[in-house]
Amino acid sequence: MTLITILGLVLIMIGLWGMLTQKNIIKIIIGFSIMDTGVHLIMVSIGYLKDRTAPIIDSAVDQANAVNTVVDPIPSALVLTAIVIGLAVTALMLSYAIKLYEKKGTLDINEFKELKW
Amino acid sequence: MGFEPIKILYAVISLFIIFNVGMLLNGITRKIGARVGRRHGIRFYQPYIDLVKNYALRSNISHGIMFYLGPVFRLTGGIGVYLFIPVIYGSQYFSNFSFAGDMVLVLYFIFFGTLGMALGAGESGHPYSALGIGRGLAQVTAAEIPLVIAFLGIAVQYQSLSITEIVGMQQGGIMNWTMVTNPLITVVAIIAFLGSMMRSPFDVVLAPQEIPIGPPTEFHSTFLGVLQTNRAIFPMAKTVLFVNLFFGGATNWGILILKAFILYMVSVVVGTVFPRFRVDQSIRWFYKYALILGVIALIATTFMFK
Amino acid sequence: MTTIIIAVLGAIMIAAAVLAIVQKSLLSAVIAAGAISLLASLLYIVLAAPDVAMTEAAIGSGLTTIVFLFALNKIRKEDKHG
Amino acid sequence: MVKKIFIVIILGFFAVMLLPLAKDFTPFQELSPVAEKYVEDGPEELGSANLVTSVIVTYRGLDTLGEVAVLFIAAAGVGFFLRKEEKGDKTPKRGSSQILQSGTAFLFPLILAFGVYIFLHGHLTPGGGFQGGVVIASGMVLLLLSSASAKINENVLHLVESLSGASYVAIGILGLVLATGFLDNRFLDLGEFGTLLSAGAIPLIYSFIGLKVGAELVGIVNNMQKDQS
Amino acid sequence: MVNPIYIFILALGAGFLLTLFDKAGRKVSLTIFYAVLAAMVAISAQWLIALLGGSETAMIFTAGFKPPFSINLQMGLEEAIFTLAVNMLGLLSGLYLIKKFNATKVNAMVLFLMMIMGINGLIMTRDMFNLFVFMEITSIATFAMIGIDRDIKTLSAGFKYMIASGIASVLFLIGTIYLYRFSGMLHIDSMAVALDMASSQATLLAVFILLMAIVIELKPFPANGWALDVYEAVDSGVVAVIAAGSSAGMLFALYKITPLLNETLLLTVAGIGITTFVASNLMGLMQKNAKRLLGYSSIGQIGLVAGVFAMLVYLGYPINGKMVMLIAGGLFINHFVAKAGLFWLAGILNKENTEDWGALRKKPIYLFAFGAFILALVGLPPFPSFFAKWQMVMIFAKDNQFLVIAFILLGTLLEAVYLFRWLGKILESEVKEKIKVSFAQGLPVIVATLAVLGLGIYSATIVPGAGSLNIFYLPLLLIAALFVLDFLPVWVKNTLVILLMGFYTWQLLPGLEGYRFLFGVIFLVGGVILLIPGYAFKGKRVGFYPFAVMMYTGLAGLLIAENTLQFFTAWELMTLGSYFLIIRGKKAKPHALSYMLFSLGGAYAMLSGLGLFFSVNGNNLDLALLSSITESTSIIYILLVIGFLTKLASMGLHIWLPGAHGEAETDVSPMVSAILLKAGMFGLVVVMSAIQNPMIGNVSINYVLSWLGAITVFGGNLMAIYQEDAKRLLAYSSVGNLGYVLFGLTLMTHLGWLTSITYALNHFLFKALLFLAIGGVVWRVKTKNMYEMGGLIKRMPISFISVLIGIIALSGVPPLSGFAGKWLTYNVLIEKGWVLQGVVLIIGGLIAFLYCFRLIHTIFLGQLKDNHRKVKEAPLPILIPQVIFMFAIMFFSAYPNMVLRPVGDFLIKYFPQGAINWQNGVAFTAFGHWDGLGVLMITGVVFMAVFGWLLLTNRKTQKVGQFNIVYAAERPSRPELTHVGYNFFAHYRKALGVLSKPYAEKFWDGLSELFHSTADFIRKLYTGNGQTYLVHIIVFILVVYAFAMGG
Repeated sequence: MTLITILGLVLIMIGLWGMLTQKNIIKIIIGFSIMDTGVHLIMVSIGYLKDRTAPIIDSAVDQANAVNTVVDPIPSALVLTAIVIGLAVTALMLSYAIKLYEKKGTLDINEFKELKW
Repeated sequence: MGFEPIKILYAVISLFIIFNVGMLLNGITRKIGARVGRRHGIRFYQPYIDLVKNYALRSNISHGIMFYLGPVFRLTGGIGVYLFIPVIYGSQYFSNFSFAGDMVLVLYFIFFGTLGMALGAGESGHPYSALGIGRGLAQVTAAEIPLVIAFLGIAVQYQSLSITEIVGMQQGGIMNWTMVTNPLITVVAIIAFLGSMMRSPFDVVLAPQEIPIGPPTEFHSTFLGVLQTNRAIFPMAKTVLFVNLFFGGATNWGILILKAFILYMVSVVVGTVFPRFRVDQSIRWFYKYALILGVIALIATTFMFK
Repeated sequence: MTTIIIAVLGAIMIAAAVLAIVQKSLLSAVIAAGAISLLASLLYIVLAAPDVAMTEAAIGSGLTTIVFLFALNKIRKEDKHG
Repeated sequence: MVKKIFIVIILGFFAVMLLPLAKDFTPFQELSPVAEKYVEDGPEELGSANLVTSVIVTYRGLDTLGEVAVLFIAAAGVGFFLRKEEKGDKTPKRGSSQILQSGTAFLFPLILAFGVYIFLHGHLTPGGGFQGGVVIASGMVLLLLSSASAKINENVLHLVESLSGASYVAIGILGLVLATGFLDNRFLDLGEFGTLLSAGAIPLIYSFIGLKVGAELVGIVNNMQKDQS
Repeated sequence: MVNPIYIFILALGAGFLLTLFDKAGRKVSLTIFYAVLAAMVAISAQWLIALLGGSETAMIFTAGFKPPFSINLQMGLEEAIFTLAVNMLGLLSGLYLIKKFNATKVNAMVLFLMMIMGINGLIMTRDMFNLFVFMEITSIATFAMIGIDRDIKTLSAGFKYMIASGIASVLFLIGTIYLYRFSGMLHIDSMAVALDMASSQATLLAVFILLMAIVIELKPFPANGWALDVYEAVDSGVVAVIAAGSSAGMLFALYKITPLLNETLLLTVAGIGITTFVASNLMGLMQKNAKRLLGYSSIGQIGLVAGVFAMLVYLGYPINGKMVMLIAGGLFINHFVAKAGLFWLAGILNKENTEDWGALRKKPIYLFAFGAFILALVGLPPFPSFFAKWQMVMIFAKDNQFLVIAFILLGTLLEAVYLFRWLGKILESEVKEKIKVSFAQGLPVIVATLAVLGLGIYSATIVPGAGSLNIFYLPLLLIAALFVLDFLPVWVKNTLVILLMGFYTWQLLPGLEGYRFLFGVIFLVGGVILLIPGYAFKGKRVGFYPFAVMMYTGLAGLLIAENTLQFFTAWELMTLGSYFLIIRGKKAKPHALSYMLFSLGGAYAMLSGLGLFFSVNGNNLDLALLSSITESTSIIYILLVIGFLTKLASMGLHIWLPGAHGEAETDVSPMVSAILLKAGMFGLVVVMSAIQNPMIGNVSINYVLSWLGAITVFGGNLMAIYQEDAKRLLAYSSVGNLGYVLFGLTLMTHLGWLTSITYALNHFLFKALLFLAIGGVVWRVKTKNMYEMGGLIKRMPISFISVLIGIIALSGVPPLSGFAGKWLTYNVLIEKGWVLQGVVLIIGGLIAFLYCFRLIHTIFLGQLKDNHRKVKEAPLPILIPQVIFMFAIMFFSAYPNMVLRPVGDFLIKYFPQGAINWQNGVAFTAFGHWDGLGVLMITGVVFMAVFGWLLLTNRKTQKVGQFNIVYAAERPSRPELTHVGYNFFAHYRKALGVLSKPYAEKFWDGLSELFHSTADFIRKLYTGNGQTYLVHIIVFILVVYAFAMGG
């Protein structure tokens, strides 16, 4: 669905914009998770076939004709994995944020420039 | 052309002649110099007297082995230079030991004495010796620039390095002399000649004002005698070389002595006319004017004789 | 019909996303981000991907938000300490 | 300000760069060859009604194992990251409202049961180990939120997490040894299509995944809320 | 055979259960942890052995379905190599971290295990999305592992890393899903088949985005600030895994997706990689922090590997073919081992500043390791990168990629600057503290050292033309033995080396022909003689003999080299050995550095030339074909000649020489001066005898070079007269003397070459003599400043005679052998007619008198200093070779025909015209003649006669005291007042002001300054702000997009 693909791209851009402009580390992480959501949307939209149903063979779906009636199950499977991985990354980022705050008492990313050049 | 034992005898004779010529010329030039300066001056045979006196002196001190050997090196250098030059053109026996080498040998042998002298003086431990040597070497190396160029020039001109051959090609009248066929190179050579004769304007090495006594001063008695001997032979050797290369050489002793006398006088005249250069001025002079002139002469030579 | 649903949901999501970024209050931002995920899971249903929808709802909007909140809580506590 | 404009400009360029992904992309009308095979042969081969599940658990089982590993790493990482530092001072935890507490007491077993249901029916209905695990985890989180005294027994948590993970791997090895490849679910009888006890080892795998994911997520949250400073 | 999937099963199973096992005690969990790592090593090792033995590549189908229907893993040769390397790294780094594992939670071990497993997955999987999963496993485990130290630096670095990596994974996902949709596959190999790149803009874009994700993980310039921070901040054991291991995985990912890339994208990767290589090495110039410096180097090396790999594929070399394996694989494995080792060392030393690494000196083994790693990174033999680089240049030259070669060599040179500067700093720093190295931390470093050496030797056996490298085996064995035997006292080693080298020389020399024999005498006979002074040294002289032998190995190798590979290997061995000999000098470090850099620069010019030669002669290494090439002759000539001229220290390229030769040890100076410089001449002879009279347009290159030679003579000699340091004076004098050599060769006539060889022989004799004599003096008086000496003739008479003979031979005053050169010079000048160069040349020669005199006067004559009154003559071992060289000079002076005649005979082969006509020892040319013996005899007789006359007339000479001189009417009492030594030729400087200025130094200093300031300017990009780094990444992608897709 092109519309959802575009929506995904827009979310990616907004997330990226947040990551690039926000000073607060928590906000940067939020930006990251928005970006992730955008990517997931794109992925699912790629697997969608017009007017088809979920890839579950039950009473509603005739197994013999399933090939012509269900959407692609692979992107769903991939997105599932991606979502879980996204959570893992977010959780780890947040623990970084906690520790950074603990050390310096601020979450302003501009304050963490000990290393450069 | 090779070596024969009889040549030793002739070489000794030749050396004896040139030594005496040198001694006399030394006396005469000093006399002339004094006269020009409105002084009475010495007797023309005064160098002989000095020499004998010095060899006869009994008091002798030495600062060490090199001090002792310095004058020996010096005189060996002077005699050596002379012995490698064929003196009389066409004479089998008065060609000295020129079979051993050509003009490059002579050119480089000039340094033998200089180096030895410098070493001897150096060991005297006198600071002024060191200063004097430093200046002297600097001066000599600078003055060699036109000399080298002149030598290269005539080598290019005659396509030969052999003095005998070069003299041979100048035979047959004054029009064949290098002086006439290649005047530019000759001018350069004369400059070099002046520079190497330790006379004004290039005599700062011995300059009484700056260096009260100069390198040879520590040498006395017999050492000085040896050096004086050299002072008679060495300049004459150079003069003979120049006569050979630029002024047609000589087929007998008379002509040789005449030409040598004239050439010698040139340096005396120039010396009495020009004031003395400081050593850095002199180096710069050689590196600038003499070098430029030399290069021009050399290029001209290359074009003329190719 | 679906197009309209998508457009409406999409518009809300974009608004929520912008809100999540510009919002000063971290808490509101986190909630807004959670809302995006929730809306996304609705879209997944439209896209015939119920598994993804469930996951997004449970993980994206549920657990992620919880983790965010715990982290915020921790930071705030830290703040009080000092 | 200049910086912000600059960022907007480069983002604009970036968007333009990505635009062909939406613009030049014509949605397909057919399943991809691989998907076609999954849809056609999947039910017979693996016995799972939910094709997404068969893809996740078997066809792309290694991904899923990796995914579990990722969560596991994240849990271990958060725990490692937020481990105690040498100095220690504790602050009392604030209590939560009464409503939440009583509500939780009522809800907790329900949530837990729901979670188990989800992962056991992963091969039949939408959802599976991950979703079920998350549901279980949310129940635990609710517990944590509601009661000041509630503490997760980390030993039990670790035990569940380790054993379920190890069992998952062990089932994978069984697939390798007994069937055709690592993580092959067909070493158990496929059973009758569409029933709970079908699809070979898929329900088993999803159960372990559910337990493991639940334990890991609880671990993450627990580590986040624990006092260790 | 064990199924490779067990690597994952073991790691995951153990990872899951480790927390439980830990409850039983840390010992249990640690044991299991290491056992699993060891098992992973064993599995991959077993596969490597099997695959090398000819087994088929193994495919592992998970879930029992064939791809593309399920994820499959692959275990082929490449996978086996990479996984073995990574698992070894894991085991060793795990061992390295044992202390930290013991002290912290069990999670650390779990995470570490996951990290290694993730990299294994990156390597083995053939599925695109699975690749993503393993990428995430690796990254997330790494992010968490970074937290092993939780100081603010580490944390902020880790966070930046996460953000950057997050962007990369988002891009990867987008790319993957689109590729899936366009190809219908996720299996990479099927995808490459199914994908039609040209079908739509989106397809190409998808590939591009995927590629960018991987490229960003490979840390391209300038989108790599985050990586640098990580390298700087994170614990060394972890960083070793990140820098070597994770990069290995990502490189392998790139390798896997290569079939998807079209030519433009391949070129893009090549461009990015090589730009990164050059830029990060440039910026490394300004870096002081050790780990960050290693970071710059790592990033550069990864860029190099990626760039070279992409370039090779672009040029059509099969992706898993031998060339790619040898070049990209060699460069990679080299970097892998060396960088891991260096990071481990960084952790052991725990010093931030590169200048504080001196403590290594107390630990010879680790110092050796450090040296080996650095040499490996720079690409010197016998390390893998040397052969990889060699083959790379050959291949790229064959395909006319000279720009690529130039950039890569520039980058390597820049890297060499900071690495060798670092090494030099270590070797010169004062050691205050000791370091303690635990077994667990030491072992990995040692294993890495052995590995890099072993891999180097292995590379040497697989590089095309490897068979010919067997000439180096025995000497290298000897060098290795000498490293092991370094605990023996110096006299034992010295005797051993002299005997072995003597035997070798005796075996080798008779077989050499023509000029090779002549150089054989200089290199080897001279080498043996110059080893004799070694007996003067006490103690062990650690590290001298291996490198001395290495240098001589190189020199001997040059003599017998028949192909370009042998020649270049020998050349680099020689450079390397001599570098380590020079750097032994107390103050020689900066000079050794510039020696190394100039040598490398020259060697790279040469390498390019050899590459071009390789390409135009039909890919043949045979050196003999040099004479038959018809294309690009002039360029090959110039490149090779530049290489040799740096060794020859021609004016402009000479600035390394004075310091390097002047500051070297007593017996090293003569080696490097008298012998080593001739290697440059040898090279010139080889090239010039093959390629005659090359032209650029209407200008003869040799004519230009003749001017260079003349100017070198003048400049070198002029600089020599101003030196206060005796050894530097001699060094500058060498510059001048080698100018004659160059000039003579450029004439390309019989006499010209004879002149050149005469000068070379002479220089060999007198410079060895002078350096030994002066070295002996310095040995005793402990200063090199001439004005601090004086009057030493009384204390060191033999040294004095040596110097006297030496300077007479040097200055060319008859009757000694130096005159032969002068005489020949005049002859060739007249013959060739290049008199203007001749003027410069001869003036330069005249100046030599000045420093000659100064040398002998200021040191030996004049007033003896009070503190030197008890100085003894130089040690006997230093005097013995002097006597040998004196005799040699006398022999050469008396019988020049005995030496020059055979030389002339073989020169006839090259130049039949214009040979010297010898008549009973008298030399005749078309222009003049010279009788060496005659001059010597006449001079001797006259000298004796005059001496006799003086003895006769001189009576009772009285020796007087030192101060018995008249000095401004005073008797001086202090020698300092009367010894004129300082700034001796001030008037010369005053007169020649402009000419005396060090233009060459200024030029090179300016160039160095330019590089450094550029580096400083560029690295300001790395502001330390994570968001800025993010902007870099996006701008980077946009720019690459514009380049790759827009055009």
